[in-house]
Amino acid sequence: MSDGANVPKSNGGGPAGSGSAAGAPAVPKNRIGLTAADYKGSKSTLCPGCGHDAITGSIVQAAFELGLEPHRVAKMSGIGCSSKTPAYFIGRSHAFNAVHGRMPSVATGAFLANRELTVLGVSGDGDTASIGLGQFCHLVRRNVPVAYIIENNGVYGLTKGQFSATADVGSRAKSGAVNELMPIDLCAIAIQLGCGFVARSFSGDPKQLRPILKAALSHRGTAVVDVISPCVTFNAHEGSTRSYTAVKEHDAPLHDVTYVPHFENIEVDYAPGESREVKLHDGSRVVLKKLGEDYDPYDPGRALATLNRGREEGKFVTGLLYVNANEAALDKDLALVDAPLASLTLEQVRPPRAVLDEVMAALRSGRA
Amino acid sequence: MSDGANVPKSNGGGPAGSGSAAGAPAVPKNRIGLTAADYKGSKSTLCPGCGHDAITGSIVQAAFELGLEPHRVAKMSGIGCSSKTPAYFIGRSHAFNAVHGRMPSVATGAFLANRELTVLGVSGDGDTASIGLGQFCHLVRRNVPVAYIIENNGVYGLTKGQFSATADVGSRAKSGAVNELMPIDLCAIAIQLGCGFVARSFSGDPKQLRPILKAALSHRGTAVVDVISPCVTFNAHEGSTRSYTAVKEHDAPLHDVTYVPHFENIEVDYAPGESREVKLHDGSRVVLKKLGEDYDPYDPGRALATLNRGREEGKFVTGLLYVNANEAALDKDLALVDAPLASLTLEQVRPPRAVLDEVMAALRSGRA
Amino acid sequence: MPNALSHGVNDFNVHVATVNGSGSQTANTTLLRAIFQMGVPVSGKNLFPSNIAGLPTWFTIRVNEGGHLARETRNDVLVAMNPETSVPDIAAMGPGSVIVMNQGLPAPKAPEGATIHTIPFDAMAQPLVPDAKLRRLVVNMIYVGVLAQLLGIDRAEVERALEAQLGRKPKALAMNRAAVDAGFDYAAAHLPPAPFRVERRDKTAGKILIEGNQAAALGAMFGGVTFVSWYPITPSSSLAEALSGYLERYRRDPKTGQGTYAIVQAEDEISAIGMVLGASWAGARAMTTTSGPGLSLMTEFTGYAYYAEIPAVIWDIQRIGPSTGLPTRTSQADLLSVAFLSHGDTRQVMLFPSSVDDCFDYGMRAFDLAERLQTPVFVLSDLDLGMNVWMADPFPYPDKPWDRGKVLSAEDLERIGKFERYRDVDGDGIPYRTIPGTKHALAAYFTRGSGHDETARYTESSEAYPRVMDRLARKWETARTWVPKPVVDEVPGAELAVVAYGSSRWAVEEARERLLADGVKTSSLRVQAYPFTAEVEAFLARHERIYVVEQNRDGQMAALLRMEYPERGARLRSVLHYDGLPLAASTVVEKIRIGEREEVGVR
Amino acid sequence: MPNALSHGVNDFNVHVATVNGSGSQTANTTLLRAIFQMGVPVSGKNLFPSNIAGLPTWFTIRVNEGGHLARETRNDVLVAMNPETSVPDIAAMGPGSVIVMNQGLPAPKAPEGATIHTIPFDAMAQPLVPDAKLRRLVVNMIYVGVLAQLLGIDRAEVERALEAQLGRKPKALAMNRAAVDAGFDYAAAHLPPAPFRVERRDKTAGKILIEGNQAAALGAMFGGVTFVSWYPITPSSSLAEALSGYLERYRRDPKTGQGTYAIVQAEDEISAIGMVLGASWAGARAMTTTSGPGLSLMTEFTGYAYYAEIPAVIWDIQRIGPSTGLPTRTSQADLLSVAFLSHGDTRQVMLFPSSVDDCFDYGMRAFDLAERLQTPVFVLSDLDLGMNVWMADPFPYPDKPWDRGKVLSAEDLERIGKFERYRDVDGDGIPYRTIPGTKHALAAYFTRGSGHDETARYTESSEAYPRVMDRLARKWETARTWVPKPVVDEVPGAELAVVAYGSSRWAVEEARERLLADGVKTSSLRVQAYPFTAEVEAFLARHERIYVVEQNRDGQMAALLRMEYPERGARLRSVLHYDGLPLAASTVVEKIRIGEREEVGVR
Ligand SMILES: Cc1ncc(C[n+]2csc(CCOP(=O)(O)OP(=O)(O)O)c2C)c(N)n1
Ligand SMILES: Cc1ncc(C[n+]2csc(CCOP(=O)(O)OP(=O)(O)O)c2C)c(N)n1
Ligand code: SF4
Ligand code: SF4
Ligand SMILES: [Mg+2]
Ligand SMILES: [Mg+2]
Repeated sequence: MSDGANVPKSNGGGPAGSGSAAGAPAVPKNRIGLTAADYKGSKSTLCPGCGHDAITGSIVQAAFELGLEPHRVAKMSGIGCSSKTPAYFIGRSHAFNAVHGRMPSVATGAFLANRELTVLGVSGDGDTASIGLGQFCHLVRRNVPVAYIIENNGVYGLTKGQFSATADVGSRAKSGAVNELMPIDLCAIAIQLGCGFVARSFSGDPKQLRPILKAALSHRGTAVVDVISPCVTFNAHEGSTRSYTAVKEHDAPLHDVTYVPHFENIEVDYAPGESREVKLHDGSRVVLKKLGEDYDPYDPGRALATLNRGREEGKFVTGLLYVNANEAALDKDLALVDAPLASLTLEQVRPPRAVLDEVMAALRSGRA
Repeated sequence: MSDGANVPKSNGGGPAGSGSAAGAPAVPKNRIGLTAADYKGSKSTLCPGCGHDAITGSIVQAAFELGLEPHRVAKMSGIGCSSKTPAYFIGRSHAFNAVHGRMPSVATGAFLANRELTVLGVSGDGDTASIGLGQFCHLVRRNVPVAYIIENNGVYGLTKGQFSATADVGSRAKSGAVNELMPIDLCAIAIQLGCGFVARSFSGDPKQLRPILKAALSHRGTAVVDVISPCVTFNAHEGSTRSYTAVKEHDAPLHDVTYVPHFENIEVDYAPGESREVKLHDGSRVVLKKLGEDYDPYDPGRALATLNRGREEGKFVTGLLYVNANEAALDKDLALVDAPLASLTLEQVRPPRAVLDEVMAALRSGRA
Repeated sequence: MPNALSHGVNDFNVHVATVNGSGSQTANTTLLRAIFQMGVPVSGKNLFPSNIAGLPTWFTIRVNEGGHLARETRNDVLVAMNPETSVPDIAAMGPGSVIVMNQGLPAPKAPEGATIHTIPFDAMAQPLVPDAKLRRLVVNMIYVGVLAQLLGIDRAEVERALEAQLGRKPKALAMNRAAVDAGFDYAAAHLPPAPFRVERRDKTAGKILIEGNQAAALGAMFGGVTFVSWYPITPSSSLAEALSGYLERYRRDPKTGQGTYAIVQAEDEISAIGMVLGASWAGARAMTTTSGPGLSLMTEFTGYAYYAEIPAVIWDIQRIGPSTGLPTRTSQADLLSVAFLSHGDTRQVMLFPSSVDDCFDYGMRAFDLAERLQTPVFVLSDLDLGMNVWMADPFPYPDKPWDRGKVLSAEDLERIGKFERYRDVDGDGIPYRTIPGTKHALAAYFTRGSGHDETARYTESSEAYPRVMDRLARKWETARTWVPKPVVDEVPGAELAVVAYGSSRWAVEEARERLLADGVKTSSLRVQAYPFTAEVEAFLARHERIYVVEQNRDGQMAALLRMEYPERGARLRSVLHYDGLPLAASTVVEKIRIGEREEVGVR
Repeated sequence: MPNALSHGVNDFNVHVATVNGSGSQTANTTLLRAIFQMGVPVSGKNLFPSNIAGLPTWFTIRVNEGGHLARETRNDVLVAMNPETSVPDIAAMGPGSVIVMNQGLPAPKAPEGATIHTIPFDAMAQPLVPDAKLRRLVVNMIYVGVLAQLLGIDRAEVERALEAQLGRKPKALAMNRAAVDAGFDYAAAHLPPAPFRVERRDKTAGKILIEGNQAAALGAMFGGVTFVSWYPITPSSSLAEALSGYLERYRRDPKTGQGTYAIVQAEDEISAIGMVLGASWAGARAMTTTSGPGLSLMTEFTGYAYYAEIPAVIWDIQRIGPSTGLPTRTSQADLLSVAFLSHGDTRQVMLFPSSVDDCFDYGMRAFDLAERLQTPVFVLSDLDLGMNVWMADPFPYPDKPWDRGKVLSAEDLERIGKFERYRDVDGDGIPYRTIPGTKHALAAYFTRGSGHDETARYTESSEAYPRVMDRLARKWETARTWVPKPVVDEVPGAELAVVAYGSSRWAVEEARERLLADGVKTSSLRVQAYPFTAEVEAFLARHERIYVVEQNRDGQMAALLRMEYPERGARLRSVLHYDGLPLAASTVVEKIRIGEREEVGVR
């Protein structure tokens, strides 16, 4: 389904379509017959108004619209307010709330154990850019298929508002301290490391965020989605550069983003030259409609330059920054069997007696 | 002294100049009266022909020519063949051979304890790009004044030749395994993180390496020097992209580099347009003589593009890649007293009785 | 088990149940301080969730003229403000208790013999504060007035306590004052006085109220700390943040803006301890503060520091582990982990502060110890001690200079003419060190975790290595004589002995009083450090039946004692408490009684 | 102390001193294998430096018909090829010894009663190999010929051993064969036979020679490992690399090129264990292998795994610690660190393989245990066991299927209709788990280190937490009954008992024989796992004087035993060895004798 509309539409043709008979309005179902409610989790315990809750909402909607099978989704996270959120969406999926900053390694292991899983990682800026920077970079380098969402508020929410490594220069903490250090731009780092899908969005812009999430979930490789997500409690005072209003004001979208899933045949009609189309691994497409300058998401140099210029100008450049679907993912590099490793039977993984005999003979004779 | 010549010259005017009286040739001394031998360390235990030993030689020479005071130098390293080398140079300096990958944090602490120290960090590609990537990035982000030398051979030498995270794609290990993953370009990462001095060189090119080392030691901020340094034992076979010959062949210097120290008044004569000059914090200069295309070392976008293009073309782009001497170093950010913290007396650091009384009164009344 | 000592006047417990992030902190502090100002000893236990806003939170104020400051589990007065917990909160109250409940909250049948006052807090707040958001915060101040009136807390003292907190924000002050007044007036008009009363005494004159982490921060400042690196983690962040505040205020020259310290928020705990080691090695007085997960991350580096002999002070504000654990629940479960932190034959020095006074004192002394011993010193505090407010005498100004241990200056080197970094010159296992920057040809040496001989040269010699290890063992014996000795209370005729440490001290002291009142005499030992000093062994040798009280599941102190004193191991019995809430005397009494009953059975 | 059993025929020690990186490995293996092929038990100890090339290295070949494979400290034959160490190496030889020395090496006065043969190795090599670089490597092969002739080693067996190694490189084979021949011929012409001789026996028929790490790798493969993540570190890298080799060969379909396993070289040990936990959680059989520093880095994650109950197998090939330590020196000093790895009340399961057979067996069994217990299982091997070559019977093909523990499938869930991740359904403390991807509405649960209740829901409840902790304690008691039991040798009339574990086994067995020969009877216990099983306590209870032999400074096993069995703590005495070289029987005998002498003094 396309993302033009805010209201989710069903796959069409199913028993409960958006155009169902008048009377009791049927709850919309997706292509596997689930409702949006089926993608919810338990009640959030975050602060009312927290940007992270808005992202949760977009994740729920994206998963619903994509028709993800909950049992095939693995929700991975680190530690922080952001990393708590997997409890609040897709309650029917397994989740792994790891130790602080080390979710990437856990996600890597989980994916390799079962390459049929859709791995959805949620982290914070502290979790990823501070303690977790090394693991994050190595996840990207290995191109592990994970939709890696950073809920980026520039502070450590859960420990009460200290600066993280993505805090903007000159930003003032609630305690009064001023940040002197340059922020780490995780999108730029990911691009430099060869990441094949890099996007930035804003928790307050579900129209942009949702298609980006869907595209990230369709990309077979590491997909980094850095979502600016205001912390209303510790980074929304005067001097904050990440309050809802500050971000809203400085949000500079590169394009309008529309996601077209592989299972729908939808034409997005834009005049030629007005838009670009990006093809993803599973056959789905992203249509980017020009806003101002034409932006080529296949050009890493352009992406880096755009990000760096944005930072200098105090802007949050959002949109699909860079895409490259040509790199093999880690499971291909390792030449894994098709079936999930987790599903192999003893017969498949214990070599026969002849092998042991062969090895013993070699150890007896000293012949390699 | 300039780097045009290979033979070190004294500061001039001293008792033992290069032009000393005929007869017994006097050993050249530097501006503080030490000879090059005074900058040596104990005998190397690395493999004969190891690139790291060549870098050690260049460090000895650079330190000698700069006239560094050995007691003011702190040699920091991680773990690896490369990280062993501080034992082989400037034997009269304190050294700290830390745990694997965590030298940056130790160097940060040492510098803050004594901001008068010249901190010279030596690491390997495994030590920095694999286990140490997070700490490396955060050192750069904090702009800790450290001349950070990476002795980059694409493998773990000390543990016998496994790939490191800087191994080139398609490179073949001695064991036969082929590396599928993209190398991490530490220079590019440093530039993206705002590092104010980033250079790449080759252990086999002391004429280029030496002035770069001197410049790095004169830069007040993190100076990253990535030195391609062949491992003759584990990365010099067929299929290696980092053997001496392979590197020599693919070395693509951006410019000829000459270092002019602040304590010498030397004119470097190049026709206008032929060279660029870079001023460093202590008044010394680096003169970059054009080779082919003009290269602007003040342009980070250009630097990134150049590196990324080089990688695609299988070249090692060497030279002073990027420089920016305007960022405040960490001690300025923290507004430290001028005297080294390590030198403060009890009177300077224990507040007087009145302060305790004031605090106690507040705790009694509950008044903040 | 009902609390025998709770008799109403200056001896009761107030339990306040609110919603996290609703600003009840100011209200509770106002109450606590007002009581304190009336001369009556008081303590507060904050039982808060790991959450920024929205989850249930509790605060218990213990009023105790006898000066008992441990947690008391029996609540006499309840303030129920949280609809999510009001049913169980109220149901848990016993006969004779008084319950102040916000109107409209779900409530169970009133517990037998309890008095319930249902109060229209929201309606009362309405006219005071038009803004709904602000009103939520001010509602809490109304219960302060209600309680104060009910419990006989002086209105002037409440005013004073409020003013002390909000004096610099006149608008907020006025609003809150109005709320307090509304509460007072309402209670005066509608409610009978409670059977629990605060009466003026003079037992708090001159005293202070302070949290352990704050005390530790003060100690560090007066101990001359020059370098701090840390990574945020509950419940240790408040130590670093208090220290940062004090240093900013008292160690930065207002004219030049320059400070005599560096404080760095690291990117993680590996980096924090790495910076501390680098700074300490280069001559700074360096420390970090953390809690369980951070401690685990410091494992490799602190093992390195043991072997390379680098001083470091590490505060571990213990919380429930393992892993992310329950960050707002207290614990004493890191002893075994710290004692052997890092692979190989590593032994780490630990201090166990039991009071805010200790926190202040060890805040300084840990540096002296670390620098004299040239090794990491771990100070094991906990959430209860570190983040709750405790009453204490004002801290004494340090009467001794610092002791930076065996550091050789250029002049020393010139005089001695020789320097070997790892030679045991004095026979105490502790070598001499030099600081980078020392201008002398002999000063430099090479620091490494790998094998070294006495001259700090690399070696793999099978003779040099055991020599190093034996010297480190000798140093450990020296440490044994330098660390704080235990506090012993030997009671003639006592059949039982009780061993405790850290924040368990208070419950144990109170429990011993209760046991004594029942005719059970006990001697006691409060361990203040590891390695154990000779006094510990002597105490164990003197007693046949020894209860070791601790807040963990595995009896970690008992385990260490058994390892160290195999001859006495069989005398030790464990009293364990590990539900994450601070230890109460009743738990100690009860478990010792059970133990004694079993003892009788055995005999 | 001279070795009483050393009598010349099939019982002596050859010590070879060369330069690291000079290719002596092939030479020494040829010698060792030739002896082995003659039916005489033999072992090799590689005493190598932490260096790639240039530093001194030694290799000791022990020929022992009696089958004693531990290190023997007294050397009977020396091959001195390294000018840097020849003086001390030669000086250390005793009367009756035979020394083969390269001509031109510095040498001390010949030790009394020793025979020195000075041999012009370099000159002999010259005509064989024109290339100087290659020649350096071939020189070593000449001493093989010389020694073989001196010691009566069959020329054909030397040939065969050489061919087995170099058969696939005909040019190298020819060159080396010529060198061996030159050595043989030279010795035959110039040297008298040595008093140390190898005579054919049939004690090695059918046996294999293998390193512990290789055996562990084989075990893991036959145990059905599907996921490995590791980070290079000596002495554990060879386990991962052997495993990688075997998997590549036997678990990858040659047609499709696809493998039934994933092996990832991580960026550090934190990542390695993180991947292992993720993979195991998602259903793989997952393991890692490391040594001290890496172990320290895994602290936080393994504590998490204990609490979140995730299986994991961690091989710790112990080397000298702490920190970077001496990576090529052996040690048994990680016990205390592992037992309490991670903050909080954490207890980790340990296995102690003592032979290459155990390495193979535990290579499989550790998975079963970890998955059945849903907890990390640490296998504590060491450098001596892992990287030295040992003789053994061929490993038996596993006769049992794997046991993956309590995993519920979609069908199970359908049948049961209920799933609570952390409920103790069976009373053994071990709950049921599900694997992500299980297609059932009940399957999903939330894994976290933070507080959870039986349903895996987040809670900070002070009732739920102790319930979880008590269940984990119950699981620990279950583990006690599932881990390998100790091996007990109860000798009637023995006054002494000896406790040992891991690679110390061999020196202890030999020491007990020697003591017995002296009329001292001993019983023995070989601990194979922690937690200790009931048999351990029973053994301690039966014996009054117990020597605990271990390769560390702090008596770590004794410490664990004292903690666990306070009633027996006082019976334990420590025999400690910690110079980094493998333990020898003579050390054990000597230290027990000293202990006994002191005992007599005491009595
Ligand atoms: C090893 C470790 N160190 C510190 C902590 C404490 N801690 C919990 S969350 C957090 C920061 C989270 O920041 P971020 O990832 O930005 O998440 P946010 O709360 O802002 O969403 C920290 C430091 C921890 N749990 N573990
Ligand atoms: C925590 C830890 N893990 C692993 C090791 C083993 N180790 C020693 S050096 C090294 C790699 C060094 O590689 P690099 O930095 O590239 O140095 P090189 O030897 O190539 O110069 C490793 C993995 C260690 N010492 N500590
Ligand atoms: S503290 Fe900030 S990040 Fe955390 S829940 Fe509240 S608003 Fe969100
Ligand atoms: S192994 Fe490689 S890196 Fe190490 S010393 Fe030898 S040549 Fe140098
Ligand atoms: Mg954040
Ligand atoms: Mg390297």
